[in-house]
Amino acid sequence: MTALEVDLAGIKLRNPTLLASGVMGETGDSLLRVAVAGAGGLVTKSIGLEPRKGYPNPTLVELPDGYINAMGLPGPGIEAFAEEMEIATKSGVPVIGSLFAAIPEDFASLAIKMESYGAAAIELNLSCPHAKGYGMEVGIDPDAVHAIVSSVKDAVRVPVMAKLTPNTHRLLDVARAVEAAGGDAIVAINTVKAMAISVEARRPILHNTTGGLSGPAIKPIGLRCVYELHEAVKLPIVGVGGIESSRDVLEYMMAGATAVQVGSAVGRRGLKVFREICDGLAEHMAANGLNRLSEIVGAAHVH
Amino acid sequence: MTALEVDLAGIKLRNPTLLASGVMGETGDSLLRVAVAGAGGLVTKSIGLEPRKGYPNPTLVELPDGYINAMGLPGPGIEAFAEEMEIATKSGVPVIGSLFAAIPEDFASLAIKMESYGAAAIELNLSCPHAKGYGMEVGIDPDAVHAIVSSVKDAVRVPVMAKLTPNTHRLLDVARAVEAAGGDAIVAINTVKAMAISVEARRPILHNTTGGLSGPAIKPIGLRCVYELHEAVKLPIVGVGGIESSRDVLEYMMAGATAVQVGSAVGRRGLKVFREICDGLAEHMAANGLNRLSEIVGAAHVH
Amino acid sequence: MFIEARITERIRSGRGITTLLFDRPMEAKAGQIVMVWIPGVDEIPMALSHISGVASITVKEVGQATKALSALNVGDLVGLRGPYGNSWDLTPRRILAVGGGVGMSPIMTAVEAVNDRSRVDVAIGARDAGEIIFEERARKASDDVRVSTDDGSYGIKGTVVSLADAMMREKRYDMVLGCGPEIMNKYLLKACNENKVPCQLSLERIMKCGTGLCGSCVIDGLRVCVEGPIFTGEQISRMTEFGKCKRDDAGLKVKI
Amino acid sequence: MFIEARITERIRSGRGITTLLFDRPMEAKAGQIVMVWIPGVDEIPMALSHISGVASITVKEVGQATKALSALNVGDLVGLRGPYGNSWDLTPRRILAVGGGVGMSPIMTAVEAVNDRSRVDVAIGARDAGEIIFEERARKASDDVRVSTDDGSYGIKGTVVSLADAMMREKRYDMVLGCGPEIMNKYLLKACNENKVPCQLSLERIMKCGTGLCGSCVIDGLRVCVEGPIFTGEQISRMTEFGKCKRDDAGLKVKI
Ligand SMILES: Cc1cc2nc3c(=O)[nH]c(=O)nc-3n(C[C@H](O)[C@H](O)[C@H](O)COP(=O)(O)OP(=O)(O)OC[C@H]3O[C@@H](n4cnc5c(N)ncnc54)[C@H](O)[C@@H]3O)c2cc1C
Ligand SMILES: Cc1cc2nc3c(=O)[nH]c(=O)nc-3n(C[C@H](O)[C@H](O)[C@H](O)COP(=O)(O)OP(=O)(O)OC[C@H]3O[C@@H](n4cnc5c(N)ncnc54)[C@H](O)[C@@H]3O)c2cc1C
Ligand SMILES: Cc1cc2nc3c(=O)[nH]c(=O)nc-3n(C[C@H](O)[C@H](O)[C@H](O)COP(=O)(O)O)c2cc1C
Ligand SMILES: Cc1cc2nc3c(=O)[nH]c(=O)nc-3n(C[C@H](O)[C@H](O)[C@H](O)COP(=O)(O)O)c2cc1C
Ligand code: FES
Ligand code: FES
Repeated sequence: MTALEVDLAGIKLRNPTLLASGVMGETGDSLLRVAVAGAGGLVTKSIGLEPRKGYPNPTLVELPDGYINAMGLPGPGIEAFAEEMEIATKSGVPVIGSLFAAIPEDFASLAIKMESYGAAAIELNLSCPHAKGYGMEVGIDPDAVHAIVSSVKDAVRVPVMAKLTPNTHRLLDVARAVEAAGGDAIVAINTVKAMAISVEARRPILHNTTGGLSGPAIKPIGLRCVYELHEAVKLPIVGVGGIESSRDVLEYMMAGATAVQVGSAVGRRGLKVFREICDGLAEHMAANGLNRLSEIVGAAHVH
Repeated sequence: MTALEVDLAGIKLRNPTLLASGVMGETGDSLLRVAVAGAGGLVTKSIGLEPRKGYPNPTLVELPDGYINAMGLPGPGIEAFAEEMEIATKSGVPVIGSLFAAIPEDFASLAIKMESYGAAAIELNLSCPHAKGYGMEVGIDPDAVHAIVSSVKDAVRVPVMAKLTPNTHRLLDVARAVEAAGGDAIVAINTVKAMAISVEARRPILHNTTGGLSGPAIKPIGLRCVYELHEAVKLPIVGVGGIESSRDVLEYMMAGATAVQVGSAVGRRGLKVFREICDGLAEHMAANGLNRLSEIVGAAHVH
Repeated sequence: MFIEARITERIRSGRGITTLLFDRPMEAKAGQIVMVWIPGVDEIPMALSHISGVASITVKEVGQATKALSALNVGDLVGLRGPYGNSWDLTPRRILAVGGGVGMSPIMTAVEAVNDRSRVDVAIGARDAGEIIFEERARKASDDVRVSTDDGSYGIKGTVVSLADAMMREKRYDMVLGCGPEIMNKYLLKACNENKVPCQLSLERIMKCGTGLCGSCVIDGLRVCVEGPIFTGEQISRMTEFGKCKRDDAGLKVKI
Repeated sequence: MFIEARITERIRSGRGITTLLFDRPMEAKAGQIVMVWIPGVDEIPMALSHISGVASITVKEVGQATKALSALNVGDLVGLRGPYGNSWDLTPRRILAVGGGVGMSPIMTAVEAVNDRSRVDVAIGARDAGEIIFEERARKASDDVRVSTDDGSYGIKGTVVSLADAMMREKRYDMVLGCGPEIMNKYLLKACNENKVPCQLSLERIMKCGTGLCGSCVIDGLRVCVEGPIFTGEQISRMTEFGKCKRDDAGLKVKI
């Protein structure tokens, strides 16, 4: 076991940095490039049953400390995605298939396909804040989440991770539902519902009016969610939200994350961010005499 | 009516910038200073029945794009606050009394006292994300909110405003409950639940572990809430969250705010922020041929 | 960063081709692009056609967004994000710059950035005389500017690739810069390979985020908005998708 | 901004008074303060006692937090926020700097910042010899350093205010700087008024946020963390609370 290796719900990762869903995750070739850049694992764009164009532009607003996006879950659909997975799985690092759907049955049939394409795990997007009928519209209801996780667990053998939304006061109830339904890990957080307005144009900038806030602006929110989740459930947690440096990763791991995902930083810092984070983690481990990263998971819980 | 004057639920404000609750609002003298600095109105620190020391330090974390605070609602209690209100009400601008309590009866008796001290309105803090038993713990439940607003409305004659939390998916249900209970305005948003961790110390920085994120980091979240509230209720809305410039105010007003509150910017920009905002608003009005600010309220709703 | 800009000048550059100048400058390098928001309509990628002093774009009308953009008047508002992407490498000594139609837009900023009339020659091509743009601007910045049209209505009759090919046979160049329809780029690359002149070509794909996140603009995994829009001949030669297929809005491959 | 710093040196400056040097410098001006986090214990305001090169604080043990801080060892961690507040105005020509006990900490940075031995005199006072600090440092930076103790165990017997008063009668000063317990500040202000010398005094109140938000540190509506910690004699003369009362953690007035 090399120093940075972590075990996430039975999946071996060479390092704890996964590519977050929705970022460079729509095509096999771009996923490959992220693996070459050093990511420990790859999460695909959230894939649905049918091809979807997503929302018309503008789909993204750039802010000093993050982005607001309302892509609208564009994607080629599960059938066409076979080809992309064939390429992505050549990367040698685990590819986690992210899925969106409205009902348990659709999640299950998507998951079966994803597993057959060679996905190392399934990530259920129960948290997109801007796609009507999908994402957080189902992910705020513990019962609905329980039904989805159960049916996907029945359908596949690979680990099933549920990606949760911070846009609710019921985060911990939802996480407990994932645990009760046999889910293997929690991913937190998806973006925070937000918007931007152009004063001169006197209108919202995003075509969809509202979207999801990501990047450094939401790191304190993601950290809080991971910290609270670590006390509420026993499942491993994947921390996401505003991670741009090894220090951010250490904060998330000390809050309780076993691994992390990096999204916006790919745009803000470039693909080199994976390698920079890993170098920083290795340095921190050496400086602090750590043998494995797992030693610090949850270390900030000091009651 | 001067150009910047606005009418908020019957309260005349010389300009739309109110001091947000919890900032320089614990003593009469400091409230006075904010009025001299140019604020259109003053909201007091949230006051409870008894004196409270608040949480031990650290109670605040400074971030590049905001703060996380967990003051723990310190304050002298409603009896001793009489003296501070006597001074604050000399300012010549409306003083809005912010209150926290756990049950409707306590809110009502606090409100009666506040009104007798000369408060121009009551603001109910239904949204503090870090005080056990208060704030958002009651403010996420439409029924509880309905009961509180009703009982305060029965108790006082001044306008009653409810300050809501973004830490829930039920924001609009809660706002509708305020409207149904006869509330006069909605204030949005209070801080977003968040935390910060020290990697070197391996522990949360705030004594209370979690706190509330404020400042520019949350502006896109506040804007979204105000925008959605404007479509959900007819009540006037007071926009709060990350406001630091006249442009921010214009965005909030176009989203649907009748007036705004400024909190963190008092620390980040200094007290001069009120005058700078007002100068910027006057300039925008001149450049765009606006006679009253009310013309732009909700202007970004362009379906 | 997102900025709101107003149009200060609107120039008819050619038939259906409009140059819009903005009220604010942009710190950009030759060849870089911006995302242009036309409020209420769309947001589309555009090369900057002026970078020093004022910023401008030059728009060819092809569909709804470009038509709406071209119809904007002085004083009207657009949103701008960027500049995004890489820029031309202008260090090689003798440069031949080749622009097809509105592809002259990022080519022109390169020619002006070289800032040495004798170091850069220009080949301008289009289907017909109406679509030839920036000839005057080019003549101010280069000693040797030649023009071709497919139908011979102006300049030499033939494609701009044949013109560039002839110039490469006639003179020695250390680098070719090219921008135009993908089919033009494809043949230009071939001509450069035959003449053993290295090249840089500016490519196009569907752009949504502009910042390297969404992946909609990839060619063989390379993002036009980050690793591009300008790619070297070697990079392009290794691409399996160039000249053959592109991705649609859903990320599905479609034939070019 | 919040930073994590480690202690590189720990100096016993006096009885129950410890100077802690940190592994990172701070861009600060003489008289400014920091919020010092002692993980697991508390976060408390401290004046910086060194600002050029390394940063340091000098802590007097009075309660739980200051005791825990004083007990930290080299290599131990603290969190630092700041610097906050205003700084001494050191433009007046002839300055008398007056420090009582650990109040010498921000006084010492002022004396060193003047950087002209002949322009600044120093009066150091404490209850007894054990609490006299920074005498050596002061002698390196000033031509005229005098010491007093209340019990006469070292230097002149008497309060530092009597000492300062004597110095003002003896020499002409354009400004007095003072820092010490509020009762000392009160009498120092009186002495300055009698001698018609303007003064600046560094004051203390309960600090929580340090950034001008919470209002816990106000004296008559002025925030010690923003408008202070240093106030002019004129400002202080207008205060109703100075020397009389302060606010507790709940914001209630308590007598001093
Ligand atoms: C890097 C880059 C630089 C460009 N520079 C210029 C320029 O300087 N001047 C200019 O006139 N045009 C430029 N374009 C092309 C321009 O963006 C398209 O013509 C425009 O988006 C078409 O929009 P429409 O609504 O008018 O047409 P539509 O009818 O919507 O589309 C026409 C064609 O344009 C392409 N297109 C549509 N939307 C997009 C999009 N979001 N991103 C990329 N392509 C799209 C598609 O291939 C489509 O088939 C550039 C494109 C890219 C990618
Ligand atoms: C602007 C400023 C600069 C200071 N500089 C120094 C310095 O350079 N060296 C030094 O030794 N001390 C300094 N102090 C005083 C120091 O902050 C207190 O001695 C310390 O906070 C006491 O904490 P404790 O837990 O040890 O004692 P406690 O037993 O908790 O308190 C003792 C007394 O200290 C005061 N105090 C407690 N907490 C705070 C707080 N958060 N903010 C302000 N006062 C508090 C109260 O008056 C209290 O009665 C400064 C204070 C201020 C306001
Ligand atoms: C452009 C963009 C597209 C995204 N698409 C998806 C998606 O399809 N599915 C999903 O679960 N999350 C999606 N996300 C959310 C990210 O995976 C991540 O949870 C969020 O951005 C926070 O992490 P970050 O701050 O590192 O970006 C998207 C984020 C961005 C910025
Ligand atoms: C230090 C601090 C203390 C606060 N105390 C209160 C409070 O007592 N009651 C309340 O309703 N809101 C309180 N708030 C929230 C603010 O009123 C405001 O809703 C929030 O900070 C967002 O606005 P801003 O970004 O302008 O700060 C506090 C905020 C801060 C930063
Ligand atoms: S447009 Fe290039 S990655 Fe999104
Ligand atoms: S400590 Fe000064 S305002 Fe908070």
